[in-house]
Amino acid sequence: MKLFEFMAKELFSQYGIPVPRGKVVKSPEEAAAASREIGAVVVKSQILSGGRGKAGGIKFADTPQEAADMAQSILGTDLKGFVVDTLLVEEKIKIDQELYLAITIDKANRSPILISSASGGMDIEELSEDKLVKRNIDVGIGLQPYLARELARKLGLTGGVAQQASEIMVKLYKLFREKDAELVEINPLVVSGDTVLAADGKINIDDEALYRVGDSVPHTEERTELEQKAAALGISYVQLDGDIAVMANGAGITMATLDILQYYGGRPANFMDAGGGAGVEPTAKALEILLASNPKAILVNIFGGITRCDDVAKAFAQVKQTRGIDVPMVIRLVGTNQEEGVRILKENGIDSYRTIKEAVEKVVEITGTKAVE
Amino acid sequence: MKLFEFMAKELFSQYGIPVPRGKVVKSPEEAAAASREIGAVVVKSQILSGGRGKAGGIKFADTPQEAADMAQSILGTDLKGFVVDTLLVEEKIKIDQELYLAITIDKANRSPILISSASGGMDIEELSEDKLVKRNIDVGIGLQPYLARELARKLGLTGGVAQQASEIMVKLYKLFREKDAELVEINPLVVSGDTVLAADGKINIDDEALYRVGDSVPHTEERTELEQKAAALGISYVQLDGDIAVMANGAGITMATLDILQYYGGRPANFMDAGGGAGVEPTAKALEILLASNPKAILVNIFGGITRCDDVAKAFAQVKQTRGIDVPMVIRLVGTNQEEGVRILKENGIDSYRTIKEAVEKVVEITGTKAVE
Amino acid sequence: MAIIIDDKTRVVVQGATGKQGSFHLKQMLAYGSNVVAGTSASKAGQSVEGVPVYDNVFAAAEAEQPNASIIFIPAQGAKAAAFEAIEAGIKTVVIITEHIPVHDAMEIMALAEIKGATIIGPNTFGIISPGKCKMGIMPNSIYLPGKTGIVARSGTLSYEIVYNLTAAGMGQSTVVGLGGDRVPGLSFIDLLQRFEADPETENVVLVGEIGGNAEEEAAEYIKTMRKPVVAFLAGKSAPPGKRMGHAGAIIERGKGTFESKVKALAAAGAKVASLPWEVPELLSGGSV
Amino acid sequence: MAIIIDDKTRVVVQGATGKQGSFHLKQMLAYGSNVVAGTSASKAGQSVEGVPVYDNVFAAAEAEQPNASIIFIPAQGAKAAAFEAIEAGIKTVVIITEHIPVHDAMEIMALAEIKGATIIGPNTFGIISPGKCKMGIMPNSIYLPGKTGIVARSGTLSYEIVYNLTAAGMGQSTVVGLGGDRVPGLSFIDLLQRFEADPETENVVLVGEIGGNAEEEAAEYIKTMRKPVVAFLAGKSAPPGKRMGHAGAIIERGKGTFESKVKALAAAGAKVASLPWEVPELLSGGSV
Repeated sequence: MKLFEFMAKELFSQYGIPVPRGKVVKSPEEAAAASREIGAVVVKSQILSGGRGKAGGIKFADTPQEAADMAQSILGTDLKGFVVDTLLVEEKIKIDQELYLAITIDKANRSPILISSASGGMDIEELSEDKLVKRNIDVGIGLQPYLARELARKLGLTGGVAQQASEIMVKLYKLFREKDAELVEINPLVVSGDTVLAADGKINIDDEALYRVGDSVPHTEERTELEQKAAALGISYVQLDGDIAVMANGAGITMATLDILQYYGGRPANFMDAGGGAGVEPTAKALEILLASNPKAILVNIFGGITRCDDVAKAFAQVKQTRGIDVPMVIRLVGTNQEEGVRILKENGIDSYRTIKEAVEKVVEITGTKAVE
Repeated sequence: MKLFEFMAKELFSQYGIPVPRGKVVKSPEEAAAASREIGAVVVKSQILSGGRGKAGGIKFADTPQEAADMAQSILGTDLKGFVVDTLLVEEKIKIDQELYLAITIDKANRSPILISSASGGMDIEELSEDKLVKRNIDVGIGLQPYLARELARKLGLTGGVAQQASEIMVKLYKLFREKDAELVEINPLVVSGDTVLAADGKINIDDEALYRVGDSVPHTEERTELEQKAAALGISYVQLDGDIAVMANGAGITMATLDILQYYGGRPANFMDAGGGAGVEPTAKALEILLASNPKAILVNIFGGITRCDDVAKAFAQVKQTRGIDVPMVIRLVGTNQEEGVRILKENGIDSYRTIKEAVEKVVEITGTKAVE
Repeated sequence: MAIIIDDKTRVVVQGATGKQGSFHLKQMLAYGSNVVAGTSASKAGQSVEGVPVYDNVFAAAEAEQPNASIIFIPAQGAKAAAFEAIEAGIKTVVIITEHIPVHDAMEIMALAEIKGATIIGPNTFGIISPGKCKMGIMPNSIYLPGKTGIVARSGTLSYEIVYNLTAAGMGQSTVVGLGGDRVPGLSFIDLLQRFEADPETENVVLVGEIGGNAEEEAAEYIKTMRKPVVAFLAGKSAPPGKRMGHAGAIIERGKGTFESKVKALAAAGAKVASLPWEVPELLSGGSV
Repeated sequence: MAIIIDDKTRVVVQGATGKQGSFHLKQMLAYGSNVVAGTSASKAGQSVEGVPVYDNVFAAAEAEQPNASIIFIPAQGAKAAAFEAIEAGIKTVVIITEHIPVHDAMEIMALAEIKGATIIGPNTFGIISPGKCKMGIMPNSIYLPGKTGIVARSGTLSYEIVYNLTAAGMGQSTVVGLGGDRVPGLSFIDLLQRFEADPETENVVLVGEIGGNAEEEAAEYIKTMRKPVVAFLAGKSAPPGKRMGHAGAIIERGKGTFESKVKALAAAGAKVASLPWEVPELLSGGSV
């Protein structure tokens, strides 16, 4: 779950990481009032995406009137696919140096990694490796102050600035660990005179950990309603622009099913990973989500492992009996309890195939798409 | 630093470990009042020593009048060298089983060790090994609930009692770690009906950690005034019953010096380890402590390492010049900056020796004790 | 031979009395795995399909000397379950559980490294050495003992590959699921090294997918391998994924796309299949 | 040879600019130790006796490749200093600091075990391989290169023994102080094993004292040793110490007294000296 910049900064403040003075506003009037209190400000659109500056979502204002005008010009606009309804109005700070500081998960090393640079700001990912200071953190030891001081030294910082930067690293690591974050990022971390502060911030919280940190962090939602409905069922669902609805169980097989369908000339209407081990009811509901999107046909590819073929078959039979299924369905069904599943489908007048090749060829034929071969 | 039983129980309560209802009282009247509130009680003397029960420091009372009588009979008495001025008046609990539970430091394994037994109560140290459940705790992992449940199972506990006992283990470990304890001990840990509670408790806090946990634990003092004065100087000092005052630097060499003195027929008046690296002022103060005990002679054995011989010599010269030294002093002085030290002593009319054998023979001769050889 | 598990493996099932645990315990027994114990905090003393259930892994270890554990404990308790297995001295731990918080996974991996334990998963279908031992949730029917080692990120996709191999009469030495989570216990390289060293394995199939740079790293090792490697990758048609801030971009450095992976693997000498059913032909030395 | 440190040891001094640190840095240099770096959070860039001072051990390690560290940091910062040395890859860490909380010591030892580092101390006089390297606070003048290994719990008492050995013309291979704290990094056995394996060491002196059961445990190992061991123990005349609750009694089980230790060591074949100056005679094969 991504947090808005203003939420990230609230968490930074909680952990003692300095941020500029600022106010969250939703109208030009509030923006003007904030500017009256703060002085010269920067007006920043709050969206769950980077690249706001280049897209015109960050503007400067020296007076309350200018702040209101800038707010007016941003609010309600579409930025990178998000409609702006919230702004952060912040004091304009003098920037002497822009640093970059992030902690995320290094999958290869299976541990947290701190990434920092003395050349922060825009286009950070274009930096060459020698401009970066990277260090894996041992979760058993944590990021100790001595290591943070060493990293600050490697960034070329000295004196009070080095001390503040190293303290911010330690606090950011604490936040990262305690809030189950996948990413905490400060870009830029600004040196302004003799103080160091977080001028922008990104935090992603691990969705799987929301059950334990959810009450202590603000919440955001960037999924569509249908995606949320699917997620509530434990299903990964992403809308695509084709006409053949696809369901499979497992991220890899779902991707491969889309690949094969496309290879044979079909156009998938969605990505739906019904997950492993879904029982009768969740599978029935997943099928209803597919039907709700009005596809030309439905392609189902189930290789039963933790998912049992008989459960899947029962779900399809149930939906057919209660709601009715008015589009062609092509089902590939093998694996755990396969015989029982095939029998149940047959009893309900649904044919099934043993290979994905047969199933894909069939669905492409039904929908009238020309096959490649 | 040892804590009184009532203090240990306050900490147990803070950590969610159940204890009997009780009141700390200092007079028969307060004891009667506590009994009126609680009912049948046990009146327990609060001293920094075990074995109170056998020594008559624990008595039962069914009525407030009895409680007052019992308090009267214990208060002011001398128990194991301590004058009783505080009592804990506690509800009398039904005892179905007495367990033993302690966590301390296993020097050999360099880690915490949990020791427990289903046969708690008196004479626990007489138990055979097969009656004990012992387990070293990995400080990196801590005492996890699953391990505590396994230990409860090994004690032969089942059901709710096993569950409560395992939770108490986890809480006791947390207390042990967070309060820098050297020992936390519950004996007995009582099974009373379907509940488990700590009927008695001992906690020793690491003196070296008082700087960081001192504010969060109650304080006690069991040293004499002279010992406290010495401790404030970083000096280990224990009064003995002989007439030759001894100072050395290092616990081992001090012990060995006493051994040798005794071997040659001398009787040490004290154990004084002046520590490593003491400078001029602390050494002078240590010497003044020795002089204050009015010995027949003073034996000093300094092998300079982190302690510098010149510092020691300066200290002795200073005391001789300012306060005067009216008893014979025999000094053995070798090691770091030895030549300078010997020179300073000589300038101040103090002879020094290069071997402990010579020094001990000399001091024994002076004090008129007959040597063994 | 085979890698990691074989007919000497003694399995303890953590969470043996739950719905998934008891179902798959039965399936593993049916496959012939030597399941010697189960654990359940509330149902110790019972048995599941004749397998005795103990309070915890310590008790099971004392009574039955298992040397491998498979975990069917829900996500909130999975870290403790893995710690328990490791602290009880189990050296191979298969974590089926999905939705484990990634910080828990990092802690599990850190402890496993300290204690010298091998973690398979989390969110894996498990591991199977056909004809010898199965620890996982894969269907029993599709495997055939043989000479091909398979390592996959995704479960069901590996079944698809195995299904095609078995249909072509090509058996498997060991099939391992790395697990679909962000921090798995083993990498492609860890498994490729074991397969390269295993006398019973003649060739290897790597089943990967887009995202991360594990396949690119594997390619570096494949360059040094004696045994042939065939790869299949999923995700060619997927829209670009969401990236994890600048930090993610810095770590991936442009790797992670379908094209990047195919290129790296092909350059390393691996044959890359376009469709799952092409894998047997490529393994046989043919082309498609 | 010699054990743990020798003429290839490159020493970094943590806390090199403090009173004790700078004094002993100078003494170590004077002895001929190869002190390559010092650390100081506030005085990096300076030098002490010509030895460059760095911000921390990481920086020192990068510039000077030390392989051993000696810590003169006050107790409140000593755990962090030891962690820093270990995390920076130093494999031999000598902790001179006394008054370190025992929980900190346990954490240091746990990390050292994980990372494969050897800790000498805390509260030790250090270690010296005469003529090769000294890392510690012992006086420079009393040691003589030779064939006797010495391991001691107490510093000054070891000087006494060494003084007598050197006076008798008997040199030392390595002299090690375990440290006087409750949780030392090494045990008598750890050192006896190293001395037994060291070709340069011909015999060993164990300098123990009352309390704990380390000497009794050492006796078990001495039974298996090829090289002769002479022991000296302090504390014969000491009043009985205060015991640490029942738990302490359970752990010690009656061990820890002077008599128990003498009995165990004598039974294991060690000669036990009654007075420090008897040690050379006993080492020479004589009796007293």
